[in-house]
Amino acid sequence: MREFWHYFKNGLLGENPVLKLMIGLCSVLAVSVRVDNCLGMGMAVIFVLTCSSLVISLMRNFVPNEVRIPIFIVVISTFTTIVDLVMKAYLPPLSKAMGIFIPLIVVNCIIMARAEAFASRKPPLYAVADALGMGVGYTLVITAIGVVRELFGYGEFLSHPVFPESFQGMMAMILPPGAFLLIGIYIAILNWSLRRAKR
Amino acid sequence: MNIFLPTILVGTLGLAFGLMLAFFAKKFAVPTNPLVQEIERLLPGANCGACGFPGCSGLAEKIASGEASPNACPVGGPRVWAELSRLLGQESGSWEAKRALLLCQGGEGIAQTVAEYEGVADCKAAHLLPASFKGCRFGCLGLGNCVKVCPFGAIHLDTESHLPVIDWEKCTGCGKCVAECPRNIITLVPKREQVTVACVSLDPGKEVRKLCSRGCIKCQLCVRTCPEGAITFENGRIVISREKCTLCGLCVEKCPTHCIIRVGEKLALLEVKG
Amino acid sequence: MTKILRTALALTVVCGVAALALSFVYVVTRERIASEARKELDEALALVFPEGENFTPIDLATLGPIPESKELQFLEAYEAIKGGKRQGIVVKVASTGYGGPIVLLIGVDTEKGTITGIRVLEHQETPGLGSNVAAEPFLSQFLGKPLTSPFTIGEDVQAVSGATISSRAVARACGKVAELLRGERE
Amino acid sequence: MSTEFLTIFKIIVSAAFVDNIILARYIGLCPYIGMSSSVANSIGMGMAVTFVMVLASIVTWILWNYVLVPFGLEYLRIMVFILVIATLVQLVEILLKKNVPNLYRAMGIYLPLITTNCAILAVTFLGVDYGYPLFQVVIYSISVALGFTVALILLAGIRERLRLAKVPNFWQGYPIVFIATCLLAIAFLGFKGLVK
Repeated sequence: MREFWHYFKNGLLGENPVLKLMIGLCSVLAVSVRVDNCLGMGMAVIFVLTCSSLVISLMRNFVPNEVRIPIFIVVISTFTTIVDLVMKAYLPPLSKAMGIFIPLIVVNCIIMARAEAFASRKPPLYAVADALGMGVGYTLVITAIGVVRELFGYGEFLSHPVFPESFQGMMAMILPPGAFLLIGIYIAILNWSLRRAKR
Repeated sequence: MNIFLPTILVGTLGLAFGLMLAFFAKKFAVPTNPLVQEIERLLPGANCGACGFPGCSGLAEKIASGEASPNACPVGGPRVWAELSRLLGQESGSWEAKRALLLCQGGEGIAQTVAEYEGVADCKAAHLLPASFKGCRFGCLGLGNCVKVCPFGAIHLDTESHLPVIDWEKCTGCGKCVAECPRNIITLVPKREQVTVACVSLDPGKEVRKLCSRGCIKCQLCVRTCPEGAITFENGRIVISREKCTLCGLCVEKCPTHCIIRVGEKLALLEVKG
Repeated sequence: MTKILRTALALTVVCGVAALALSFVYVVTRERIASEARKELDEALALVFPEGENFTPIDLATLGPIPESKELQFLEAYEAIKGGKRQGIVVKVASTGYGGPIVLLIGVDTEKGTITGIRVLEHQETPGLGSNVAAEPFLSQFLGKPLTSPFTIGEDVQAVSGATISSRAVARACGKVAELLRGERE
Repeated sequence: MSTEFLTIFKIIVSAAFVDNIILARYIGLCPYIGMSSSVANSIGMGMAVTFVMVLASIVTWILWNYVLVPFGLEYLRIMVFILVIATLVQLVEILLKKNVPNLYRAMGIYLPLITTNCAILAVTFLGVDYGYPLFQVVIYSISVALGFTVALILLAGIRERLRLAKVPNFWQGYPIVFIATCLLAIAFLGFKGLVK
């Protein structure tokens, strides 16, 4: 159980997939316009990541090397399609807002990276711990970006107005440049705080 | 709705692709260095490209050849680093500790100084200027960025020559100075006795002769001298093959400008003689 | 040879199982997805033609010759029925805006010859500027306008500031729909 | 004839610049950040992406229109497409390695990066979504790849200059790269509205 926590915590900060490893960026930037989208995307990624890590870890001894990547990607795509279908059925507005980025979870490098780097080498319990940690770490970052973008871009939080009527949204925050700017600032802050902590 | 049709269809697709892949992988197999494969097995294999090399196999090759450090994979993190070091440490024949080496002897009194530099004492700033205050466009500026960046205090500026001196006892081969140097004259080399050309100038011999008394003038005397054929002239620079070199020292003696140097196992102090 | 077969078989089995699982999920969710889509359309239809009790899809060709336009496509048409009688027509059109097609639902009362409602279903306009054409203040300008209006930006319709092209796309859609349905008026 | 030419021109400009896959759609960022450390790397990556993108969109277009749609299996799209791409990439890599080692050295080594490159999958999806005929799909995928390569080379050029610049301590590395990307994205916003 101790090791379970160890692997779980690893993904939160030390090896945070977005800020430290620089993977899975596409969906982080594209979806983080509103907080509810971020949470939805986070949940979807956690689900796909955990399920595929578990399955891949269970199969790890039976997979021939030549078809390793096709097999992993088929497993991942199955869970992604399930998420896609379920979201369309039960959460249609959310599914519409995320558009093509739900299918693109398949190629979210986080999932393939963790499948290859971790799940295909470790027993299922640890694979799940690692997947959960990575997934939660991803969700934390994407939500942190989403809060700022929604607040300044629309002047709202979870679609509730925060600022007085006269507030005009900052367009740049909603458009791509704002996303790039914010993630740059976040990484710089993380670097800075890590360096301070070391001292 | 028939749910078996898709199963059969996709299954067939899988069968076809699987057959193709397995067949071609066997038929067109290219023998690769077993060490590279070993390293690649340890790497995450996500092929994300975050390391700056083309995929995990690309990085594996570079690690095996010593051009990349085993901690270059940001995805694998410290764990992969530890595993790789263990692997490489065991196979000591193909893996050696690296040390930083300055490939320039153009210190004070040896290389020409054509102008007084009074700007910020920073190599990068000085390098950005269109003209160099040192005559040579390739040589060390001696402003000490590498000294500042070294986390181990292994580099200091020599008081006479104003060139950085790297203490191989303290150097860990982390490569920070290599990345810092705007002129790319610091490189990582295996930690052992070796003979190397301490000049990276691409200028023609005549130019070099004017600018520096320890620069490579491309006379290629060493190429002709070497009994092992270990020295070649490639793309405007002299290259000494570490594999072929027997450390006989003939080239060091013959070099008219003394720009081929012998580096000891313990230290990379360039003996700057008058 | 056996190795090749084993490798291929591994991929086959994984693919087969994956497809089986997926088609199962698909069968379970299919009804729900269809009904969600239907519900969404019904809600939108009810919004652009509040008086209609139910809506039936009709063939666009029955409405007469479709106005030619490069920047406008007629997609679908619905009859709005109240008390068993046709009250109006709802047309779905795609009009080229700033970032791509703006898909609109436009409701027309064929008896009075006025626009009853207009709604943006999909768009890719710049958030914060062009996206405002999907908002109430702009769209409500069209409510109750007779089909004979010119629907010209600057004359009878005010553009969203900073988004002339997007506004013009919506106005153009209304104009063309009006042109099509003018003949329908009984 | 001229209208056809115009459509194709429109596809090229909008796919390569207006809707630049990286700077306007945020797709394909991992290799964009990873492979932009030098101009040489980015050119190799651009070539490999172009090659695979065109190949993948042709194959998936055929599968989509002649297998998935007739059988009513649209929902298997994600799985089938990604399976095709993964296999294709691996095959091309094996073949190049053995038969054309020179080409392999120039671009093949970038191929493994591409399986998990969302840009490829996105292009195959978008090509099908837009309902282009086969010829236009090819043009579309080439233009997207062109846009990808342009963005990659632009950033690589900036990063080569950045190495010489004095960047505040904790901004070094990725943060400053993202700030540069932000400015690039602003520049590309200027293309918006170019194609009507």
